[in-house]
Amino acid sequence: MRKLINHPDDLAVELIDGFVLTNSKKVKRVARHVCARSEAPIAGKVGVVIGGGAGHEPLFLEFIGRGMADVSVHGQIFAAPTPDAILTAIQAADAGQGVMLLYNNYAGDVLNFDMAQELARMQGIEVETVLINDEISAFPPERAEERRGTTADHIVIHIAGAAAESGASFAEVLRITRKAVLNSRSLGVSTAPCTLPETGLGTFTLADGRMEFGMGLHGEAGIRQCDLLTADQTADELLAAIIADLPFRAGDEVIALINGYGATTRMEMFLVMRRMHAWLAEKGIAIHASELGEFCTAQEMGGVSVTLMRLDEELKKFYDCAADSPGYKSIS
Amino acid sequence: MRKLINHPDDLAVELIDGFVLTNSKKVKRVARHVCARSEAPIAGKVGVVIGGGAGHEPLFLEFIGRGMADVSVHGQIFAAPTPDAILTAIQAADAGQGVMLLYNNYAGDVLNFDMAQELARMQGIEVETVLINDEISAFPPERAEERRGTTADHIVIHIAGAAAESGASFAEVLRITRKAVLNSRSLGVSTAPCTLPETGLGTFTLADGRMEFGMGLHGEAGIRQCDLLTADQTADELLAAIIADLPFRAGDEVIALINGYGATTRMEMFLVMRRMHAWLAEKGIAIHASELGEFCTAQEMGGVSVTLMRLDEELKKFYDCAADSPGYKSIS
Amino acid sequence: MSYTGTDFRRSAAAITSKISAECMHLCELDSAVGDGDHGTTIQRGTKAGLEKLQTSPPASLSEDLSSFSMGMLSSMGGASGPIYGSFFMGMASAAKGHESADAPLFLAMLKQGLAQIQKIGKAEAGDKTLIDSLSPAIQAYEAALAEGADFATCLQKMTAAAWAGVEHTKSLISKRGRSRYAGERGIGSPDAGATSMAFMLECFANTATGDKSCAS
Amino acid sequence: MSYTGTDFRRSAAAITSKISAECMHLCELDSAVGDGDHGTTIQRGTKAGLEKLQTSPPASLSEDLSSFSMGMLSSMGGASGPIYGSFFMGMASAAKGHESADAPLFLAMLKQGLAQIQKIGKAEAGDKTLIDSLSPAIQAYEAALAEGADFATCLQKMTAAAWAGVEHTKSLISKRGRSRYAGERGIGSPDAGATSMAFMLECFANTATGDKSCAS
Ligand SMILES: Nc1ncnc2c1ncn2[C@@H]1O[C@H](COP(=O)(O)OP(=O)(O)O)[C@@H](O)[C@H]1O
Ligand SMILES: Nc1ncnc2c1ncn2[C@@H]1O[C@H](COP(=O)(O)OP(=O)(O)O)[C@@H](O)[C@H]1O
Ligand SMILES: [Mg+2]
Ligand SMILES: [Mg+2]
Ligand SMILES: [Mg+2]
Ligand SMILES: [Mg+2]
Repeated sequence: MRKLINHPDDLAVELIDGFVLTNSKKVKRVARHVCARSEAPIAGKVGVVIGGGAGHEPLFLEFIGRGMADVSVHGQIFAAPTPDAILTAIQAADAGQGVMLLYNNYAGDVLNFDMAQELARMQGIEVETVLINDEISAFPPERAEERRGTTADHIVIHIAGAAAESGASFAEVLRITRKAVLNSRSLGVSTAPCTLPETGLGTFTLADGRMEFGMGLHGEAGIRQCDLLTADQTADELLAAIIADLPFRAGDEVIALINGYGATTRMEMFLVMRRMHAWLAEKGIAIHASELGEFCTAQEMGGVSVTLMRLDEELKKFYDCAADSPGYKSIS
Repeated sequence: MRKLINHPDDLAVELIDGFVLTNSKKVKRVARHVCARSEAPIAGKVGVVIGGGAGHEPLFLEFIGRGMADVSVHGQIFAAPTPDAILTAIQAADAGQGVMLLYNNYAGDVLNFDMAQELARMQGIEVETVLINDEISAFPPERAEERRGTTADHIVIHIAGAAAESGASFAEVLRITRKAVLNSRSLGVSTAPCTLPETGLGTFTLADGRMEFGMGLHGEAGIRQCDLLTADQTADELLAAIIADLPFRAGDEVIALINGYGATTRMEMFLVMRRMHAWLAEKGIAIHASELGEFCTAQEMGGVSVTLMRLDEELKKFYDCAADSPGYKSIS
Repeated sequence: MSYTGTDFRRSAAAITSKISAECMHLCELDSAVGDGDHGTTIQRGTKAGLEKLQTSPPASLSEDLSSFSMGMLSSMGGASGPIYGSFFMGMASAAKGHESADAPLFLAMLKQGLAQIQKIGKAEAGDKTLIDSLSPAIQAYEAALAEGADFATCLQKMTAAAWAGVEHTKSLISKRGRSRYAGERGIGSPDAGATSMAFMLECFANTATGDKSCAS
Repeated sequence: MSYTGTDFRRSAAAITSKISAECMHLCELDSAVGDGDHGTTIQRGTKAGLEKLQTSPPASLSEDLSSFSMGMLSSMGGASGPIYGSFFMGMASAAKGHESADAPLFLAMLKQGLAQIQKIGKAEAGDKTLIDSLSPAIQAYEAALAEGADFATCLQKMTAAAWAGVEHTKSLISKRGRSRYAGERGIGSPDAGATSMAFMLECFANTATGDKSCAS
């Protein structure tokens, strides 16, 4: 293995230690696996809890702050957090206005979050769940509720956080967040595998010069392997699939996002972004904002994903609000 | 190779295309290899030009904006920009208050920037150079002026940009920037090599499970290879060398920075940061701010570097100013 | 012969050391089609469960099963945390009010464990999950009991059937968890969770019958 | 025999195609101790220089050398851009006012090229740079000329000495550019820039003497 770690058992906790030390002015540690923005719970505001397995940093750990989530809860690398930790997170976000659980649709996460939601409700906390399921490759549109959540995460979280920050009611925050999810589509391609830090095992094998479309964030099998395409060809394939899926149409206004999975250079991301702009212009789809970076990683996996979110006036208003989290800042 | 590119000859220009499209609200293209913040040149303000070879993104390309540089100029991957492009950059930054050239101390950069500086002076533009040379491994303190610039870059640029933004005179901006450089020290370790996108050639070889201290950002040979250490041991080695070099002492106040070189996970960076905090606390060195991320990459090289910058009241004041560039944002 | 709280504490210790010994093997199985962490996850869970037992005062069989379940639930996460937590919680609830389990009660405990797994996880036999070792194991146990076999024999039949179930998972296409995306590519590899479940059942059988070979 | 502007245009074409053919080889040499881009850098430079010549009207030898230099300077970057730009600029300034170069003038041009390289780059012979092929090449040329050799012979001696210089760089420890950090680890590899310089000088010689073998 090529990773700088200490004892494998301590990874998740030590990484959160480091995160809190790095951002001590703006975040606090609530429990071993739970962090919150310093002010949480915030009186009069709907609480937003995000979380999932660790190892995808900055997702979810670092997306707490103004215009983002209140609390993040993490499991071990690639393993959903436990119900007791999630319950602690819900309590830390709860200011009596309702708490939204916002996370990616994976079996393990749903099992653990649902248990915690039950426990919290038994304590009288109002809790509802919104699942993120933007990844299009694994299931056709008719089975969208089975789809996984991936790289739309931080913009969905931002819109949810901005809506909550605006003082919107629990029902409103849930509605707006669901709308953000429903209008998001993502697809990615992997060019290099990653290793699990606990064991040093690779999550999958992929020969040099090959690529796989639809590879999951934990090495879940994708839908198509082929020889490495150019940046332009890659953008073409990803965009064609995404645009057809919603479908996005001429006249739509979108956020155009390129995410790097870990070992991808920003150079590569900029090349894909360049082509995406030409593509969307040709289709008559307007770009409200472009985002490029590592928002959701799978350790040092190589490759990129493309995410489009279609905006209406309401989503645009919340998207344009400021965000100030360690992992995502937006200055309006 | 495992990279998403188009034609190798077009890499540098296409990556700048993508950068400008991504950030069209805040930056503009001045020439093929030259970008500027939209408002440049800014009346009454000292101009700051940064630049170097491409392939280290976000450095330097993305460090233009409020509280950062005015103009960035780039060469091909790992190759210093050409004198004519640098001259164009100087002109784009010049508001008649003087232009500072701020870049890393590499032979190729110095040769090209010096030529451009001559040409600009012949045109009557007041230009001075400040070289960044924070990397301690290659030369002993007595030969500090031969040292390379590495991962102190973005904080030096930020302090320079904030000083310029404050309306300081040319002489003041130069003095403050030089002070920031003189108080910065960095050392890194590589855990995995990278490939040059034009040729697919590796820049160096490093067996799985080995690490090399002092490896350069372009694969320049380091000072010591050994078996992979733990995150804590790695932090210990890096910090011991850095602290002894300035030397940093009890009572000093510093910026504590961890930079990832490309394929490094944030998990690893957080582990090193965690140890750094313990170390500095033990030495009685106060941390004014912690920074963690990929600021200066070497394609998909694995590994981290540690940078410390010692602050006085003046440096602290400028460091604490807001920064709003695509590659580095700081919200005060 | 009956299965007491003390027996369960011995089972828990045996399970924990067996799982630790097989940790990398289970990770490799999970890595073929999933994310490669089943071994470390279940190791963390069994260690936490055992620690919970070791730090709590002597208690009933049901209370001990419940403590072990809580230890797993609050340490594992992932898909297998709630699944295994539910399994032991189901066993605990069937054991409630009993000092120890005889062969029929142990069957009821296993069935209740399976029921809890299915209640939370919604998987069916054939979905390539740990149900595909647990369910045939229970059936074999029940058939042996119906034929009048003694407790020890029931447990032996259970273990053999669990391993046959593991073998059978090689031919299945996953319908649950991360491995479902592999589709037909998963054929040929046994399910990681089915394998860890077979190790657990084997340890139950061995400690119940006094065989220490599992506590290696 | 004399070396004219037309000859230089032929040399430039020959250099450009030779460098293109050797591009990966030069990258590999640079990659051993530097950053692996010398081939692509010098290829970019020679192509740009040649294009500059091809798109400018017929001009004097000096003007053409100067155009080629500017093409390199404004396209290469890196350490070698200013170095090679200076080399051709030095040659241009020595050729100024002459229709063509005879053997002594060509020597003066080479010397002026070397002087410009040293003025800007500050390297000495033995620092493991392109000076270590250029400088012995000039000495060999000068020695041949002093012995009364004709232009063609001087050029042949120059080329042979350049390659001997390349060979000699294998034993040197770099003191300049990125390769200096390799220290003793660089021993055994020839310097990339010395190699590209030898190719250039060889192409000069071949085109001057009418040998087309370099323009492959
Ligand atoms: N719905 C389910 N019902 C029963 N068992 C399941 C279910 N989903 C997953 N499993 C079991 O969990 C195992 C994977 O566990 P683990 O690797 O620890 O979790 P994760 O999939 O979150 O990484 C699978 O091999 C399978 O046996
Ligand atoms: N100061 C110098 N004087 C002469 N030649 C030099 C000097 N520095 C570097 N070189 C030459 O430049 C070559 C490297 O060129 P190149 O790889 O294109 O640039 P970079 O080092 O910027 O990547 C070296 O092999 C060496 O021959
Ligand atoms: Mg997992
Ligand atoms: Mg270079
Ligand atoms: Mg798993
Ligand atoms: Mg080079």
